[in-house]
Amino acid sequence: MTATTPGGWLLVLALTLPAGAMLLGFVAGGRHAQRIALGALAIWLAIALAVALQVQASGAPLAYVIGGWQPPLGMALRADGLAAAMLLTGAVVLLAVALFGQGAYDTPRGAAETRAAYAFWCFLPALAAALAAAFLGGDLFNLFVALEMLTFTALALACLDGKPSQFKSELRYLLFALIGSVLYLLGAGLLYGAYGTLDIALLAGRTRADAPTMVAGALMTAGLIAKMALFPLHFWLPPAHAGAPAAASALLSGLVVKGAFVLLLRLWFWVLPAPVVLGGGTVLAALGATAIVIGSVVALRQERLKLLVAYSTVAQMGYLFLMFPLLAAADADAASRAWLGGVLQAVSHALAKSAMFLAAGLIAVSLGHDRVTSLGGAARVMPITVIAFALGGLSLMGLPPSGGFTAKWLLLRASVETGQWWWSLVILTGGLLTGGYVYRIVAAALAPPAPGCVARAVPRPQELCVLALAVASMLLGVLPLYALGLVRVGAP
Amino acid sequence: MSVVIGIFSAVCVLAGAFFFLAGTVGLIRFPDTLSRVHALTKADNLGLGLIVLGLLPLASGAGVALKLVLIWALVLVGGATAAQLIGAAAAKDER
Amino acid sequence: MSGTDILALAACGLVAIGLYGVVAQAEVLRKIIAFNLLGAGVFLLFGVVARRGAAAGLAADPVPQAMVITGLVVAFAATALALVLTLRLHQITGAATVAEDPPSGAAPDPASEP
Amino acid sequence: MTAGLLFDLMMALAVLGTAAWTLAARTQFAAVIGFVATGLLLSLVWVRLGAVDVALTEAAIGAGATGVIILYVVARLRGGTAEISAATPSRAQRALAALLAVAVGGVLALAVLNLPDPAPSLAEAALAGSAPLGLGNPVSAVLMAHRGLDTLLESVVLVFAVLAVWSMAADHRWGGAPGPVFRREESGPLSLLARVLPPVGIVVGIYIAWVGADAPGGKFQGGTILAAMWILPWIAGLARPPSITDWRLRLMIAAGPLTFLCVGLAGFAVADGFLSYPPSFAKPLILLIEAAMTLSVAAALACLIAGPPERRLPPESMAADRR
Repeated sequence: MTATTPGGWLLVLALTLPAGAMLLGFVAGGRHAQRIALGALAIWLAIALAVALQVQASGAPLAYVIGGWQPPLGMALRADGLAAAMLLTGAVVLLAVALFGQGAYDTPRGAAETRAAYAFWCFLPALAAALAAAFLGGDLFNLFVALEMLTFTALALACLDGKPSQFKSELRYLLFALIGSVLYLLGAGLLYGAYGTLDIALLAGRTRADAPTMVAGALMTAGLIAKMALFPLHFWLPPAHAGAPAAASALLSGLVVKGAFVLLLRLWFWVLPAPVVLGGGTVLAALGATAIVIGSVVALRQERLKLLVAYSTVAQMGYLFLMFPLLAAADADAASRAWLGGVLQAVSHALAKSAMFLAAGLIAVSLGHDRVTSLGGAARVMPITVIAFALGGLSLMGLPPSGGFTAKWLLLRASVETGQWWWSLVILTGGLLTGGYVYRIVAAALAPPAPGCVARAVPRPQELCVLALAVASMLLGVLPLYALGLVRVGAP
Repeated sequence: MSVVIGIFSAVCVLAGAFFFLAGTVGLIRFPDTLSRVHALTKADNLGLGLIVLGLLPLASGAGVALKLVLIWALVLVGGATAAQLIGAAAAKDER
Repeated sequence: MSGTDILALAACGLVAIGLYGVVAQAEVLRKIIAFNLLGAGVFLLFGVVARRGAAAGLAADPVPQAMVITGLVVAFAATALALVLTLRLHQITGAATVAEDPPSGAAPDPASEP
Repeated sequence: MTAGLLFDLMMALAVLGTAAWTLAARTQFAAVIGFVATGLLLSLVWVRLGAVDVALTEAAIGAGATGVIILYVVARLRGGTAEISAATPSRAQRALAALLAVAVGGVLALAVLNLPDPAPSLAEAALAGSAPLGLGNPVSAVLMAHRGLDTLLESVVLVFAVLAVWSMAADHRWGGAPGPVFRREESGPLSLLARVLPPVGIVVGIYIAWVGADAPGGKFQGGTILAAMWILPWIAGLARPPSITDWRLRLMIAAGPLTFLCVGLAGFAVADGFLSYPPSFAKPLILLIEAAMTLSVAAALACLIAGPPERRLPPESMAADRR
């Protein structure tokens, strides 16, 4: 029995406000769309903050029963610590990217509406609505619709430039994403056939380890990891993310892949029965470990800055899967640490990676190219951007005092405590390799400019947006521990 | 009375089904586009007409009967137009 | 074996056929058609689930039916999007597949972007 | 009983046969025909499954509208044989794909045949839940009330899709009307159909949307017919579609979800909260949403079928150019 909690209406607002803003912007167009999007995203951040505070204060998940129709017939929105933390992360990144995007997608007063600007300002609130639906949704079919909202938005943002070279990798991405959604839906159908409901809270603890449930779990997992680009289904991601315009890459790598991640957590730790989680978690973690090593090594060898950052996403997503076998362990303390570490990794990667993609975009604009070997002089023209890139890199490496450090430290500790020490080797190796490719970029950017290199200055407000994201990913590491307790509210 | 209606309906629907079958055989067996379209539209329009005719006495009211006739009319208009367009395209290809 | 079971097996067969087509065919357009066959199989499975849940005088459980109607519309929108992208790709580059380009074109040049 | 079983077996074999033929078809055109045939057979299967609402939607959207857009793209793709044969997977790869497909299908069959008996069902709850809303069709009640959030988000997804399709346009064509330019045909069968059919078709479309409250039908099925009636005069060159920057077209596309959203939020003030309807006003409010949604589904589907603008300039400036 789900009951609407005090403050549950905030969840409705978190979903309807960006959706309504998108629709209004769609109708009004041009300059209005831009103002509506900026206003809505600012309010959305306030709502996300209110949700997080409410969850933190009450120590229990928020819930809202839609239309008063109880599940299983009706549906509920729910916000536990995971949802609240991801919602807040999404709001911060989206607002920063929106402010950043004012540089490239501004529609001055009196100017005619242009294609790229209109699409950008409509799809920012659209992405906010899609993320809210994915994080707050309490029904597996409703989450399918949320996944498709994410797919459409991501695709349109990636094609924003209208560059012919981009269409092929985006089409490949779309095919992957659509097949992933369909496999997910297939599993959801089986679950409905077996249990007569798709409400996550009702399914929790009720599922049996029988054939329909196992097959449904396998199909849904396959679909979701295709969307998350887990090794060996990763090869669509780097060209699709690297080829998109910087603002879009930041959103794709930072946020869109996290939508599928939250669904995967819901599936594994709420819906599937414990024996399946115990066995399957190790397989997922092994794939994740492979992704960490291969993604980092390939990133190390990239010649183009944006492709390097995109391969780094493949590697960093791998860390998220290390929590699966640790959470299933018997040691409750260690499992709780793994949960916190995994979710923190998702949050800190979202902040750091979006900062790094935006920084890479600014560097490419300034130098007119993004070849790793000739970044010389970048640090002189735009020190703030290079610092932001380096700070993001520190978080990816897992050096203190960054959010990435806390996340990786918690995962490391949990892996030793549960006796699965081999994962800690992977974490350390990944950190070293990450250090390698981040150092490569920063060293190249600090080098003196090559003769004949003309670097343009970039707008200061854009640089500050990037820095804000990078600093946020650092601040995560110095947050007092009770603030991190948010993530533990309603944890499995 | 109801027996007569039942026999009438069954005969009409069976005859309609036969025309559909004939039209489909024509679609598969005839050599070129024009004669295929010819076989298909003629036979199917007549077949559907017979089926509708057979179902009319069984309709529960005037509204349902009207809908049945409307379905036949719409298929007739759509089929005729499509046949014309396909025929024109085929003739253009031959030239 | 009941009629619903037979249709359930048809749904599984349709999923298998669609999956094969999506993986093994080269042209994007055929992949999109196969994706739709795959989707049809998935929806049919929902239909079987709905039929099995027939109760209270209803021929089928209305909840999975409503899900299929929603799903069909979403699948149509996805197909339209994929087709537009296919057409634009073809108009600009002449390509009809999403196979990897030769190495020269593999690394898109992001230099020209804002 | 055995006759029904035999019929189901035949339908299953026919569906699988046309689907396999679709994959094996030599030309893309033939593949589309195979796909549409599969879809039409499937809508018969849906009737067998007792889901007439879905059968209508499958015929209108799954087979009909989807078939039309695929066909429309097939007609415009040319050549690329060398590239296709280079990209075609090798025999070993195809064998592997077949193995994967058979494995997934087999495992799926195992799962489906092991679903619990008696099956869990929400039929009773849905039936009980649709009576207070005054809706005789429980599928409509589930769509509009119990799972209203799905339908709301889905209508928003349609707007996303239209915008995404438009945003694939070339920059200099922004502001044009959706789709390519069709030559005006003064006479001929298409032109005649485009003049004769819409009045009847519009009535049929509205009827199907209207009847959805109590019988099979509804906004998606009716909206698809309306979209077809709108597109027909475009294709015949008899009517010009509006420019994509025209706010009236945009409002038409967004009206459904906006109305749904407003009624949903009004529930906070006049009923039990978001997406709940006041008991005495439930049916009129649902009909209001359905009406707006029918309009929006029709406009969105028409725009999705037409595709991004391919005319150089909007109609007004084209006329100005000529002068």
